[in-house]
Amino acid sequence: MTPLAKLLEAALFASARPITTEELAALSPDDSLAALASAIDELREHYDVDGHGVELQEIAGGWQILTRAEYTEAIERAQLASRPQRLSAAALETLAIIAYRQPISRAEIEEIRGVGIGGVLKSLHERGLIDVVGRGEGLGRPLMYGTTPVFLEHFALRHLEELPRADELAIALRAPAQATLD
Amino acid sequence: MTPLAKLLEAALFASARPITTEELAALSPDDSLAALASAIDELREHYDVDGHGVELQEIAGGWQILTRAEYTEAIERAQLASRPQRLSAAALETLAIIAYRQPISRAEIEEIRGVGIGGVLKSLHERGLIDVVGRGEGLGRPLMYGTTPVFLEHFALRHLEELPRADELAIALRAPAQATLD
Amino acid sequence: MDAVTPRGASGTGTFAVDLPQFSGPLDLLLTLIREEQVDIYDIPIARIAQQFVERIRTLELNEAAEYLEMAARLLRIKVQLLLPAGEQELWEDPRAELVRRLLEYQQMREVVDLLERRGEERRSHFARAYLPTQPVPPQAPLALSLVELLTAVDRVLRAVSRPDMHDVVPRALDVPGAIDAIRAVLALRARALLSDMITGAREPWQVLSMLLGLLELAKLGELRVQQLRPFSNVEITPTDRDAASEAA
Repeated sequence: MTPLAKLLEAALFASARPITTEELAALSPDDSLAALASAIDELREHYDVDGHGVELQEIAGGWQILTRAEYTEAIERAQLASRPQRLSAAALETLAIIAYRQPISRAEIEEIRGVGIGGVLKSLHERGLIDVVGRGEGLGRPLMYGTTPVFLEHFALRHLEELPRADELAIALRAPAQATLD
Repeated sequence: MTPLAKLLEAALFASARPITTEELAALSPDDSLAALASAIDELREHYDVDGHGVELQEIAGGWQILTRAEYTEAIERAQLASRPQRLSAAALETLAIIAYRQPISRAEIEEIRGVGIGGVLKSLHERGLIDVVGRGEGLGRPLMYGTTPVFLEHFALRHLEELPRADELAIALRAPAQATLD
Repeated sequence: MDAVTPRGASGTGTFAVDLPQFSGPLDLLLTLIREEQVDIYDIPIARIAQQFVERIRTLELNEAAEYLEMAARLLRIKVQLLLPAGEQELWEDPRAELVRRLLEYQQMREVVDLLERRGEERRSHFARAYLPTQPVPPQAPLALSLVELLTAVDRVLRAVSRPDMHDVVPRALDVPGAIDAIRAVLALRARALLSDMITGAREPWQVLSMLLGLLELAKLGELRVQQLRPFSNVEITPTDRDAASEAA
């Protein structure tokens, strides 16, 4: 491996979270972005071609080394690491709405889900999946919520645009006027 | 690499602590201890010979993958050299409330902001901008927060009274619940 | 087998815990529509409403206000559909709003499925767990100006100065201030409307202060308050002081 690829590997191994391309570039300011990109490619290919227990994934605007899925069961059985808990259905529904409508207020989310979401919002906030991104214009200037980089990490998304656009979903929402029955 | 070496790599990567040889054996009970020992050797040699940013070390009776010492300095330097960070809107609002209302408890800040602020408080504290300045009188004697000398330094202020509009804003920021109906 | 399908469990409340929980009234409604295999754009509302009510009773969801509210909504739509349509041109299907919400909810559920898949995929990979303790975590310098801090104060103040929808914020009433304002208006005009008096009042406490001020002045005999018809605007006329004392 080239020295730059080795440096990247060391830095990525030292972090539990994805490292952004900018942060990787700061590791070796003398190298060009093109050199960085090719070192990233080199490392990824090395893991894939050479056959490693880990792989390089592009997540949340950066890069992260993760174990390959085929070893997860054996590692968990040997109790060397355990998977994080799944999110509840309520948490996922709330996240889905926030991801697509951000910035969005609590009242608007409740309107779509048809239930109160105080507790869910609090726990999503505590887990760092969402954050207050501003205040709305309406009555009482409600807090507006948006997703965070941790959200992208949790679902291994490179960026929000990786989610299908609303009109690409199978059940594209019709404009309200068309939805009325005649 | 052999399948067993790949499995070991994944397990060592995912574990928070060094793994003993017995624990590694539990990963793949069908393999002999001899096979395990040779897989460990294989992994170590792969890292050394192939040139990697990490190495396999025997520590405290177990095995662990660690980044090579020669890269630690570059990694730390890169974190230092990263560009100036900005505070999030949530952090700014919290800092503003503390600056003008100190000493103030977490509950009081949350009441004013209408949202939990655990994470924000922690990051302001880590930044050295705020600190615990005492305990309040109320239920459970809550921790009271105030700004630090670092905060003053940052704005090149000699003392808190030099904050613009200090008296006016301190009064304006009283929690609404304290206004009473007569 | 019967115990896992909600239908088979109806009438046996003890099985409720074994049933799939619904994440809300829209979830339950959507499930019913799927089970009944009816068109979402043409919901047989009477049948679905009955199913809905039955189901919340079986599942012991009748504690949850959201489900009861939806049940009430369905019954109201059912009633609206039974009423003669009247002007055909102006008639809007009372189900339209419900259909819109269901579609919106269904679209969101599609995203949930996607997130669930992605989350499950991510859960099958482990990140690096061992993190060397760094002596002092070096931090990037902080970019923060005094202007930013003051702007943040502004944002907080704007937020707290208006009562939140969900909180009852006690506020001092300013009756003397309102009385002064009313006297000032009546000094210039022979007749005023309540709506004129409260146009400047942006918040409930200001309207309340104005009302109390009016009642107070009426009690003192300084003005007369009249409402000609129910719900019509309230007229305020100053009483001629001399006339008032003559009458007294």
